[in-house]
Amino acid sequence: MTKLTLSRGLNEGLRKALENDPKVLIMGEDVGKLGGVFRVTDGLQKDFGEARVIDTPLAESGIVGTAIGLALRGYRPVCEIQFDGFVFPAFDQIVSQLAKMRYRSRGQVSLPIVIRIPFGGGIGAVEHHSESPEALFAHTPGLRVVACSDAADAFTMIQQSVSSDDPVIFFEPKRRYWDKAEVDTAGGLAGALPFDRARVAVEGTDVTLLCYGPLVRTALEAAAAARADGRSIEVIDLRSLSPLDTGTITASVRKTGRCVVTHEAPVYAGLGAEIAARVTEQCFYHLEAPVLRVGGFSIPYPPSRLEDHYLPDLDRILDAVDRTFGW
Amino acid sequence: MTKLTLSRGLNEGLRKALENDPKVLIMGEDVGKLGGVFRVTDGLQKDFGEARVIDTPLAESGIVGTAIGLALRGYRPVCEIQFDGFVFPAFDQIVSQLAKMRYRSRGQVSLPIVIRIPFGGGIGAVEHHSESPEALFAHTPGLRVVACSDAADAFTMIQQSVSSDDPVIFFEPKRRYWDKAEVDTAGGLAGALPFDRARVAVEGTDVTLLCYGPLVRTALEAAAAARADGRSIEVIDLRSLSPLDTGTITASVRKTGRCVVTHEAPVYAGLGAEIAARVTEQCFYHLEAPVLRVGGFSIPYPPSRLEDHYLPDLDRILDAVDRTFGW
Amino acid sequence: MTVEPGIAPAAATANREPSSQPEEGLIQLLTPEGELIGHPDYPLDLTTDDIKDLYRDLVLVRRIDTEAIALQRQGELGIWASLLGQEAAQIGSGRALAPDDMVFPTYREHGVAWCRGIDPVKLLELYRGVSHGGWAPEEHKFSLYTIVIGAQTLHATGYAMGIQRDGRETSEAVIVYFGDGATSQGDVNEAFVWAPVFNAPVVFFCQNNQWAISEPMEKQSRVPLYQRARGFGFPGLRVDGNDVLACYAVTKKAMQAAREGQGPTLIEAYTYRMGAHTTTDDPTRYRLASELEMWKLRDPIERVRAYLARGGLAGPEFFAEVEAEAKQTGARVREACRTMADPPPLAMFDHVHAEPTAILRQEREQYAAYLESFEGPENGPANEEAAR
Amino acid sequence: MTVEPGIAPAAATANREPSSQPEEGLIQLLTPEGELIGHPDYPLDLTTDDIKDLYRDLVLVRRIDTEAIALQRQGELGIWASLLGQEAAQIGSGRALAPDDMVFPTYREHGVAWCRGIDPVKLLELYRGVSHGGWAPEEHKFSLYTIVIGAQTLHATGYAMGIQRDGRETSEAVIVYFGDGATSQGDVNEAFVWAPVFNAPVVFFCQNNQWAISEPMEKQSRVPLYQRARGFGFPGLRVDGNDVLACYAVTKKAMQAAREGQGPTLIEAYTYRMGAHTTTDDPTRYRLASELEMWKLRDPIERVRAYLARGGLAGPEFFAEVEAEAKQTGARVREACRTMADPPPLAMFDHVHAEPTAILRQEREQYAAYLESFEGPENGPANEEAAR
Ligand SMILES: Cc1ncc(C[n+]2csc(CCOP(=O)(O)OP(=O)(O)O)c2C)c(N)n1
Ligand SMILES: Cc1ncc(C[n+]2csc(CCOP(=O)(O)OP(=O)(O)O)c2C)c(N)n1
Ligand SMILES: [Mg+2]
Ligand SMILES: [Mg+2]
Repeated sequence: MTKLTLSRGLNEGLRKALENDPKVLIMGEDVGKLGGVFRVTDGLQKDFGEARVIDTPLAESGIVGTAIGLALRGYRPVCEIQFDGFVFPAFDQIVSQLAKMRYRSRGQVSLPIVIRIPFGGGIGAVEHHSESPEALFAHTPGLRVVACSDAADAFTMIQQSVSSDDPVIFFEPKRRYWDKAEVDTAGGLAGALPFDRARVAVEGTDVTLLCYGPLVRTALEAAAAARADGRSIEVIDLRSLSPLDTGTITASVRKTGRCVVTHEAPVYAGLGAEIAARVTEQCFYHLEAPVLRVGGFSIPYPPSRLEDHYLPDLDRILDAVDRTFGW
Repeated sequence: MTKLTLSRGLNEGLRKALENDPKVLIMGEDVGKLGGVFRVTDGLQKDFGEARVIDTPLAESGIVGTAIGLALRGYRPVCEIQFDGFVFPAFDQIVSQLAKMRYRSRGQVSLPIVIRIPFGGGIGAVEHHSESPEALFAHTPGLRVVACSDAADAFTMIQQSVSSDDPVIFFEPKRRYWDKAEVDTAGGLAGALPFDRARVAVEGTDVTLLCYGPLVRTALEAAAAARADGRSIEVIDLRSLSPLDTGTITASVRKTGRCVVTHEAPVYAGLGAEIAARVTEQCFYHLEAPVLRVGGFSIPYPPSRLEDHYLPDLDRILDAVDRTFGW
Repeated sequence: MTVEPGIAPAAATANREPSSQPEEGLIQLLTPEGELIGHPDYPLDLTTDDIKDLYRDLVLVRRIDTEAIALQRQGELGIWASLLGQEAAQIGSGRALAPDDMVFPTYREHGVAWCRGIDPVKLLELYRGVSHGGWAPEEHKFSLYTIVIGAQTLHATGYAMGIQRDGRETSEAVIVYFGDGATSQGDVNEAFVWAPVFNAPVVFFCQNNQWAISEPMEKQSRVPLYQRARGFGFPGLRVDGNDVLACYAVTKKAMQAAREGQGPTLIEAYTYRMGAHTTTDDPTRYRLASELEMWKLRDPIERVRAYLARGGLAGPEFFAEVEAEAKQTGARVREACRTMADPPPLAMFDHVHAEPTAILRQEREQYAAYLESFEGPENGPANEEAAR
Repeated sequence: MTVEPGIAPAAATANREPSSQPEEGLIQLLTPEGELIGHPDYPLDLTTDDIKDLYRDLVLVRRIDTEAIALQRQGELGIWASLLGQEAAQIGSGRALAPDDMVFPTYREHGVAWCRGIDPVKLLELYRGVSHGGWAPEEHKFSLYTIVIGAQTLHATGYAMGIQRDGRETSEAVIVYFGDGATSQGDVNEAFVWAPVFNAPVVFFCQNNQWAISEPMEKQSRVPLYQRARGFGFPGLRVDGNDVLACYAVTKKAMQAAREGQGPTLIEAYTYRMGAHTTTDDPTRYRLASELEMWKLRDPIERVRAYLARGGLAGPEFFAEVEAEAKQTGARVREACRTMADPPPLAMFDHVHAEPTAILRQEREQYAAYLESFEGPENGPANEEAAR
């Protein structure tokens, strides 16, 4: 076990993937000498060469489009999108090509591509650098959408994503890049939790709190604070946003009878809506209160001096938890 | 009153908009001499000239991007995207520019742009011609998203959209383009239902059926069939998908105690999820059963010979209605 | 160019007779009259038998096309995108490829598909709505049809980068097809950025058929398209797209250059869409009949026929034989289309992911149960396994 | 170019010393040594006073930039994108504009903003996170900063199409700024398609500062960028971007051509990003210090100073005066930044739509109530009205 930052966990995971399979490639803007703006690919070009760690022209559609071509040729590209807000120029290639090629070909074509996207706010950035577009990809059949929340999961989930034969949209909680956790870099993937499974991060009995990515830490803090007040929150890190691990979720809600889901993306038509609708349908007679959602407002991401008001925090989460008890 | 097809209703509405305001422009691929592939802009270039009805290069990002420039100059462009599946190359301009410019400028810039998108399936088309991407836009703050369902609404709603100072994503149910309805082309907009309001299309007492666009006709047929069986369905045509007219919806659900929502888009993370979550939160103690969703499966739009199995139809809707009674 | 106030300059060219005179500098080996003129840079390495084979290809793909249009009229196909007029561009370039070269087509490359050994019936599957494209791309070295304009140019460039990484540059190259309209798309221009930057072994083959549905070339560019490449740092050239020999020679040379590490080439095949954009289109709304008449004089098949007949290189029996084969192929395609079964309903749930997800499995099961709730087993099998 | 198996050709150029020799044909009026050489196509219409004004602009914007970098280091700004080294390109082009011309900037055009009369404090608002850009574009004829690379090139082209529709072509034109990296984006190339097709009065001003964050020019193009335009059917030219006089003259002429209905021009201003990409960047990871040293010899300010001083056109008191003004401006900007208040929380709900929607109103009200549940009124006003 080593203590690594989340960024380093990804770096080590990518290194393993590059070592284990010569078909794995890294591509994106500034991923070479610079090592990416968050240093996730630090040192990889030096060690694996420019043919495998590719600094690309400044064009996201080009990154995903050529990655598709490389995958058709048998490669397994891992594309870095520099920031969440810059995935949109690649949206067409992702939604109409990447997601659909297997289906279009009746299973004759596989596109084992990972699109890494640092997402979310909380770093005091300018516009377009704090978006949470996961619901857009989750609504697109044919993609897998995952989000890691700590260094250990980052290390295993990135490797699992690279080995997946499905395209994976891999969200990285950018404000947690420098958070440290123990990582077993020597351990293999054999015993690891599959990347399409949710994880009960903290067990609890009174209410189920669903979260992913950057808000897992916030949720854990909320659970700790609530415990001090005598309320037992079960925190589930969803990890996989599409498909959703409904088994783990509904088992918890059937037990607790209450559910809050939180994400940074706007609540309106966000992923929390799907979770609330699905949980309600599957746990209708177990629910003591409606599933409540704590997320972004129906506004563009605000200037960073206001982001603390926009982002769900411990207080807003506990406020919603309280409301499920007062329903 | 004149009997017009939905396509013609749009055409007449656009004609009125062009007549009433010299700043209104039409732009898109093949909108000129051809009149658009669905003939919605038929004859408009001939009557208003090539400076106002503009055949553009084949580039959707270019269409929306230059429309933004024209709007900054004081114009009110109405952009045609030829088919739903071809809006994605313009996604970045829509999500990161069109939706955000007013907010970015603290209200100093207005972008009164309408993006018309024929959407949905049922016409036996090849891939990319049957998509329903409305949830992606509804999840994007700063946009208004509407869908018309018949010629009369098409005629008024397109005019209301053109006069709106907000950007509007305007969905047109392509398989209903040739459906006819009575339209009062002489009447003004003064008395018309605002375009952000839902409409109770058929009153009922037992269950609320929410729908929009192409499925309004299907829902009405379902209601008629159910009535024959003694079950009273209230059908609501949502019309505005963002913002949602929650007042009209919750009033109905509080009355009926049951709710089904249907759309062609995949159920997973679709608009129905938002509606279900919101309705459940606001009508928790009125609901006899969870809000059920009838929509597309978690698959890419299938080859057209299978689309009848993919698209919600009368039977699948009534099946869900039945299930809300058996809960 | 001065402009009337309030009128966009585009208006000035809008009612022009589309310029149908191929430019000076257009590479041509066989004139519309069937005269073999040759070109110093493109010595022809084809025997008379080869040319007869090309003639056969041209006639056969035209027949398949005619048949498909008829099938659409009869309701057997949902739509069809005709290649009428573009046979030479497609057969010439398609036959210039080596077996290991990879092809990325649009939705109109039926002639190239033919050269790659794709059964035309497979193409019909797509236009009938039975599949989105069901062949194995690697088996034929022919990717699936791409409908979103321009998207495949990036796939081709990436594939070519893969060839480089495999160390196979001297034996394989890639060709990607697209139209004149496509040159306006961001993706195509991004491919033009990437290919020279990585020196990727890819040939961009643009069939300039003068129209993008109702829009003439002038709505996409005010200079000839082949000139676009130079500004991105790679060569572009224009070939007579109705001259099968020139298309063959030019493509062969460009592919060879790609294989030799000389990077990409843009080929603009100057041709004409003689039919409607697709069977749902009505070109009388936007173009003059006279234009079509003029292009008929440059028909890509007639000139080969004239060349073969005039020189006595082929006799009436040859032409009759080809005609008979065309008829037979047409009949086979028609029959296969008419008897093509719809896929079983539950097949729509297949191949979304490598392994179906739990949610999808559940949706499939629920839908199967739902179907069974109405249908007795006599109503036919609901899934592919049962259908076999 | 032959390539080692398994190694992409890009590798071959990867470790090269970036070519910093401006090309032959580069338009230059004032040498790095401060010698005025003139150019037959670009006669200079500036008086000595004008040149002194340009000098003043250059010094002031550099000072503002230095100040902003310092403010970021002190935690007063979240980030800053320095224009160091690009002052001449921005001031030269910015001062060449007529008052009615419209400007579309990126995030680095602080010098152009200065020319358009935007208070530098407004720029700091954005980088401090107080606003996303709060000036009135039409008032200054200066659009908001655009962060998504290339998006603004289409806005500029559309705006220019609007000028045509207003019948104002002879009095107004548009200029749009972007970087070398931006030329790879689909949007920029689509703008290159649209502008000549509509003959729009727009000038594309590319500041080739040699780097897109860590990526050198060669990752975007293997030929000089100004050549890109020709293939789209409009002229492109390369100017010494560190020569304020050449940038002025070339921009002035291109804008005039646009106004006269001659359509778009691409200007590549060959310059150098002397600082980090932004304050969060670390250029030592990817470029050699020697490169910077070489470019210091071509400093855009030094050459104007040398010209004015050597010819005795300006004396020490002039330079001292400018220096004093710079100091003062710096102090004002620093002070304004430090005292800049955060917006009140509820301001984040403003200006999403022309009129707030019911759902948004409700979210605002709920959040206001939530805030009040913790804060007494002494904790400060929650909305803008109350703040006044
Ligand atoms: C991104 C996108 N936008 C629009 C369309 C609709 N569309 C289909 S074909 C076509 C015209 C294509 O013209 P061109 O590239 O010249 O090819 P051609 O059809 O002439 O072979 C259009 C606009 C599409 N398929 N994809
Ligand atoms: C679409 C998009 N992708 C990525 C980025 C991140 N990014 C910001 S600046 C930059 C480099 C831009 O280089 P260039 O165009 O040369 O302009 P410069 O910064 O050198 O002025 C990148 C990649 C972005 N802002 N937008
Ligand atoms: Mg064409
Ligand atoms: Mg740069």
